[in-house]
Amino acid sequence: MSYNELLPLLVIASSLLPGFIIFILPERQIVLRTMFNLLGAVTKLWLIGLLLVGVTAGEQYGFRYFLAPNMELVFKADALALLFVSLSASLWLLTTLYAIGYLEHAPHRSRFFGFFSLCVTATMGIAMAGNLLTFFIFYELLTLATFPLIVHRGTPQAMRGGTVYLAYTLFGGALLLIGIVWLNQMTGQTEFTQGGILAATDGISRTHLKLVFLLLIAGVGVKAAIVPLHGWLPQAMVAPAPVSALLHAVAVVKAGAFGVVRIVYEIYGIEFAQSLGLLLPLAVAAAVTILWGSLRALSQGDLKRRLAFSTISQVSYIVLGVGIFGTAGTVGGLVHLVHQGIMKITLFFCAGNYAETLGIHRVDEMDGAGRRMPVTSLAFSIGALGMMGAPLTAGAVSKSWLKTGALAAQMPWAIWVLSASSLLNMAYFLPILYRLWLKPLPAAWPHEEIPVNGVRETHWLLLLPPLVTAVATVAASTFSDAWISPLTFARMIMGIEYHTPP
Amino acid sequence: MTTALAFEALLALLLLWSAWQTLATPQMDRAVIMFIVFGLLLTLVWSRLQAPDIALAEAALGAGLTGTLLLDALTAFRQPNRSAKHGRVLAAFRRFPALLALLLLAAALLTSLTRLPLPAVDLPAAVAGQLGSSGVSHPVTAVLLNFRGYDTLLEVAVLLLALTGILAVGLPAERPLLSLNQLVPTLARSAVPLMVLAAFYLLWAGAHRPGGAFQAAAVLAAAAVLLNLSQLQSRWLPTQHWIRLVVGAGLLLFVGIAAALLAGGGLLRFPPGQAGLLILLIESGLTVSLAVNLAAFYLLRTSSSGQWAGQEDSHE
Amino acid sequence: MIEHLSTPLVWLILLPLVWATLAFCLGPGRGALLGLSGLGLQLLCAILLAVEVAPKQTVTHLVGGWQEPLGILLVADGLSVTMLLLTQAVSLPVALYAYSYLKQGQHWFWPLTGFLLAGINGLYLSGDLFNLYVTLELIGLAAVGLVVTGGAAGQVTAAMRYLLASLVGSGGFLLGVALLYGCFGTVSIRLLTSLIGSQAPLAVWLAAAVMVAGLLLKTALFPFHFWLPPAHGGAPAPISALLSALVVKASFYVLLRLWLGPFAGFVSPLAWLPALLGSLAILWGGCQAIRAERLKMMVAYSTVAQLGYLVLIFPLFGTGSHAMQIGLLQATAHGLAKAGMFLAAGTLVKASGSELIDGIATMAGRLPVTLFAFGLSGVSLMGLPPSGGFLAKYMLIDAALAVGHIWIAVIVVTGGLLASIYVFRVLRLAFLGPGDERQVALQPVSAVMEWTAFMLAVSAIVLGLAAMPLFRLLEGVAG
Amino acid sequence: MLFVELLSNLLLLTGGFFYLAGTVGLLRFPDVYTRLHTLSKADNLGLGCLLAGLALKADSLVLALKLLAIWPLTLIASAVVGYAIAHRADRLGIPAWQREKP
Amino acid sequence: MSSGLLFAAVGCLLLVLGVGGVLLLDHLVRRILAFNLMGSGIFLVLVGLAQRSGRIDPVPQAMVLTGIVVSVAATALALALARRRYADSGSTTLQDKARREDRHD
Repeated sequence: MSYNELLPLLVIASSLLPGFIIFILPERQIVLRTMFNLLGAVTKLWLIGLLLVGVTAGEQYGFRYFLAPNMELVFKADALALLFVSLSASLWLLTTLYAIGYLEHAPHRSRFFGFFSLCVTATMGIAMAGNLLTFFIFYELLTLATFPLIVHRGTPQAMRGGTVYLAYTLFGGALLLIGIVWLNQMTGQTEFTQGGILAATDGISRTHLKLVFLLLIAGVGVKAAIVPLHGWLPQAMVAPAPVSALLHAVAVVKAGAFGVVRIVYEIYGIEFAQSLGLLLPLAVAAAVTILWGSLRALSQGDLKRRLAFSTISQVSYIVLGVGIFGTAGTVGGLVHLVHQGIMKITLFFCAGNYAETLGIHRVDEMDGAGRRMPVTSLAFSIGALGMMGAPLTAGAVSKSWLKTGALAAQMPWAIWVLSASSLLNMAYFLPILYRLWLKPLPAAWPHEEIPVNGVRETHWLLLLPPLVTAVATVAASTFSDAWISPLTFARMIMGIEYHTPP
Repeated sequence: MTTALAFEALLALLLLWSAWQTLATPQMDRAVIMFIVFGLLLTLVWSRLQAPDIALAEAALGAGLTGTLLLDALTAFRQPNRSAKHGRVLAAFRRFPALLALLLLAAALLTSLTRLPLPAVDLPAAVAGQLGSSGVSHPVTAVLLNFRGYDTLLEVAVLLLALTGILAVGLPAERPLLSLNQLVPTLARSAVPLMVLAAFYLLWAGAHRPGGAFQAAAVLAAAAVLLNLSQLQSRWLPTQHWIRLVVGAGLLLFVGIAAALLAGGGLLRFPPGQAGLLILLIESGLTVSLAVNLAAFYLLRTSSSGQWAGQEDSHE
Repeated sequence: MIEHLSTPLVWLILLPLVWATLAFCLGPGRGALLGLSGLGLQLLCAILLAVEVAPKQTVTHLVGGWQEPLGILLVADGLSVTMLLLTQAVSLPVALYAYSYLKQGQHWFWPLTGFLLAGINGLYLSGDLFNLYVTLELIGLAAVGLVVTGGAAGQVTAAMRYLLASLVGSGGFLLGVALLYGCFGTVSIRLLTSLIGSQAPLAVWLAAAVMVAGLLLKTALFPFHFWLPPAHGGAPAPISALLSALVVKASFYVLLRLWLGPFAGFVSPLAWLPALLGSLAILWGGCQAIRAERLKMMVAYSTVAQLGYLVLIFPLFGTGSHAMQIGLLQATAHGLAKAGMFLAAGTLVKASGSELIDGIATMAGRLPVTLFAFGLSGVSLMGLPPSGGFLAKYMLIDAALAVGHIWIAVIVVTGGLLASIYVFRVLRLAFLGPGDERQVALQPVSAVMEWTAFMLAVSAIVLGLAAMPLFRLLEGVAG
Repeated sequence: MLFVELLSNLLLLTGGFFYLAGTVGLLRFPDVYTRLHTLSKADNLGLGCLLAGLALKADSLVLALKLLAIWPLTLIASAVVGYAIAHRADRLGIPAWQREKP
Repeated sequence: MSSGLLFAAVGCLLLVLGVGGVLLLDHLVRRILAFNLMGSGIFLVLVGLAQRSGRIDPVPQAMVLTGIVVSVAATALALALARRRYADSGSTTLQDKARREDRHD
């Protein structure tokens, strides 16, 4: 096995092995467990660094293995995969740190971190999947690995959330499976290829192709929470904050959105999809989701629930970017894949901090929290501003690219949708910011878990991750032209894969 | 010729009548008696079909031993003989769809008999052709112990397995003692030696005429049952432990010879010279162990002292 | 001479016979060490046989040195070797489990299991219809004996019902043998296959009908499944595992052999019939498993459903797909997963002292290895990746769509979703929080019981990643 | 030889007659005791005649002796069985049939 | 019609009668009897068909010998189960209580 074959496998193994070890470790072995966790996360980042260097230099990384005749497991670490992989791996490190602090005294931590590692493994597999079969395998693995995390607390609400999640995702998985097999029937292969695999084939019924597209998008759309397949996401917010971070930023919804990208670009091919007339309905579905999520977020009193609906809306920016025909729109979508992750994880980290430190769960309990927890609140504000698309934040970059793309594709309504969404975002985030900073301190906090403690407002492990991601939110905009920025990378993907650098 | 056919037709009708009575007669004990009658009639049928080996086995095993087991089981059911729901015995047959399916099956089977193709393979000729190298001169024994000896090996295992199953089920140890008179022991005293003699005759005869290990074992088992009924058994009946050893030894002997013959090129591949001797050896072993096995179907329970025979020698 | 003596094929039959008989002589509850070492040797024999068969496609052995039609031919090809490997690979860990589970009892597990395995191995190697009948009876009686091993009244009733069904099933089979012998004068499968053409006389049709019906009854395919749930759900856990993982597969194997061998010429237009029954089995079994209150009953109904998948391949024969491989993969995956699940369920029942799903599952969190075993088995049963069950179901959908049998694909997917409902019904309870304060003391269970179940479940998963050898082994088998 | 042939046939016919009589008795006699009577008397005599008749027709002396050996065995068995059944019937309190009954 | 074919036909009828009895009757001993009838029917078909031309065929005869022994073994086991069932529940059938019990799930 050559080095170039081994590297993608090592990326997967770097979270799989720690996961197995953590399962076996007894509950009380905290130090050892933390060590394995961090070792895995750091190793993974290092391996991804090697991959990044290689891919930029034009190296090919891939691995193939026959599961059965005509069933091939294919990994390939192309630029698109690396975009997702690096996002997930970096956020995994931060989330692990956060979770160590967050769950310091909670039970069942072995189980939690074990499944957490499995989730990340599944995400790596999804990102590096070289064909639909491999994608599906890890997609279902992700479902299995997230379920124990969602029901982790074991409360009736958690159970309900978990059940709803399973019902949606398993059903979506079934649709995806049928779509994949059907497509495989018609084309003989489902390998992700630049420009798609369908344009070259002829003699295939266009109606069948459209049906398959519907099945595939419905399958991945469940995880991407496209309306009306979004019902599980608000239910799942009962999970602990690190899990929410995982669901909303690191793995699950991202896997769905990433699937949309792969299917549209590398299975159907953007031009072929356009010629089939599939892109417009996709864009419309995304637009409806964007508006619906924002509108529903307005009326949510629970902070995490509001954030959940915000996610529904924001993830569909990515889908919208895919649905907009043209490279600029795609760049907007891809870069939002990263930006939304960074911003949303900031918000969930902060929401977790409020809940953990002061017992705040609802928006109307947040009065004056900015003065009690200034660092957290600052990070929260940056994240929220980013969501609104305020200048100097990552959100602004994605939105401007999306709008450019929409203009180029002559879809002015998309611009209106984006603007309306920004307004709605303001409408549900600005009141929170107002409460945080301008309302007076309440007499007592709902449930103050960590009393005021010198300089630190809460455990440092809870504080560091949101701070880092908040800084990243700003940096992603400020240094958007730097060689290492997500935007540069997204443009590079366009360059490598489509030979048309925007 | 017509006399023979008329006799056979009468036999067929009687056979069907006794079978129907077995299922339809209201009293259970009567049903079992009818079944024994059926078995005896069947013995005649086998003779008509020139299958004396089967006739012997049917009389000894099918009608004799099975009948004994059935009657014995009936005595265990301390229930009014006539089932309260007797009306349902026949009513059951009126369950229309099932009845229809059965009638269709019968019709199809009978129709199919009228248009059978001629067999493409002439197996009797093949048996006759190889009989000389089988080690025995009676074709049925040759098939049973040599050509298809592997079936017989597994069949012996089935018998041993059934015994194991019965032990696993466990049976109530106590049984109402039949108030038998002194004549039965007298009968047993005179009959049992004769039966043993007959058994050995059957075993020895099996090589060249009807008879063989199974028939011999059945006769021996019947002798054991008779001994038990005459209540002479307490002095000679071995413990379950010994029963198991003897029964197991027979199968082990068979398997052992079969495996040893592997050295000569195949499972149960008798060397032409010693085939007759080896078959006689196997049959002798089987006669004893099968007899104990068959008798144990009936006897084991009474030899136990615990609540369930199956758990009997747990305290050994 | 040594070369003849070491024929693994023959020893696969003789070994269990010998140790079963010895265990029988030793008495109740004894013979475990004999059995375990015998099973180890059997596994070795099965592997040796696989190595021998792989390049040659078939290995035969003339019993008694007589050619067909006079003698009985033992045949090992890819199909039988796969089933033999599965049988030995499942029975060894199950026996280890049983050794721990049944330790104190006065039972006849060892001899009964030995005879069962002799019957199963004999069946997979047999090339002769009447010999198959004898092995079927051996299997049936041994299985019935095993069902009553627990000794409870419910098990006796279940065993009685099982016995009657089994006897009627083998009766149907024997009737078919009688008709075929009457028509062709031989019971050799190989000769019959060449003699029966596509124009079968009525008697041959009838023979096929009664044999298939009898075998379906023994395989417990819907609507002949009535005897299975009480028997499999009521028996002690290791025995349920043997019955569900291995015994029902044996009669299915015979069905497959006949369908593709002697009857191939004329039954293929009727292939939709078993497939239809299989579909109903998947739906009905799934629904009943969801409704079950007792854990092992749920697992037993899951077997009813999973058996349905096996017959779904029948319409796919001769369509150029890997129908045979799919069926065997499903049989293997189900065998491993179901054995693992029954063993895990048995551990949970023993540990919690309750048979009800609600009573058990809250305990499950305290036995993580067993819970994982249950979950991983469930993954394969649901057909989720990466598992043997997934591979089989994916290929089944693929093959079905290739010939336009969309309904098969729909049934397979629906069956997977039903399975996920009943599997997660158990799994989710394991996560119930401390709100449910039923701190009942856990009965101690041995590590062997936990880890054997785990190993079986893991192998069901690993099968999904390492199935290529299986496909290669089956390449030469007609299908 | 003719005489032996004649005797044999006569014996067979006589045996057949006694069997027939026994069967009629079994069907027509009123209770268990009297029926036993026909079975153990008429049928045994019939059997004896039949066996003797067949023995005369036998090819070899051994076969003839074997045939004749059947008779004493049957006699013993039917005596014991007849007695056992009657004994059991008596124990069960089944009354013997009386001619005086209307 | 040869005697072989005649008794094969009788065997068919016995078989159907037996199967009906096993499936439709209640009393366990009766069902065991019916199973034996079924077996005898099959044996008659086996030998009768093979010998329908009047020639003796030792192979099916040997098979029937094997079959009879297997039947006896099965009957003995079945009777043991029936007796155990009676001892446990006082019932000589599988129905009534048993059926309700199984419907539970």
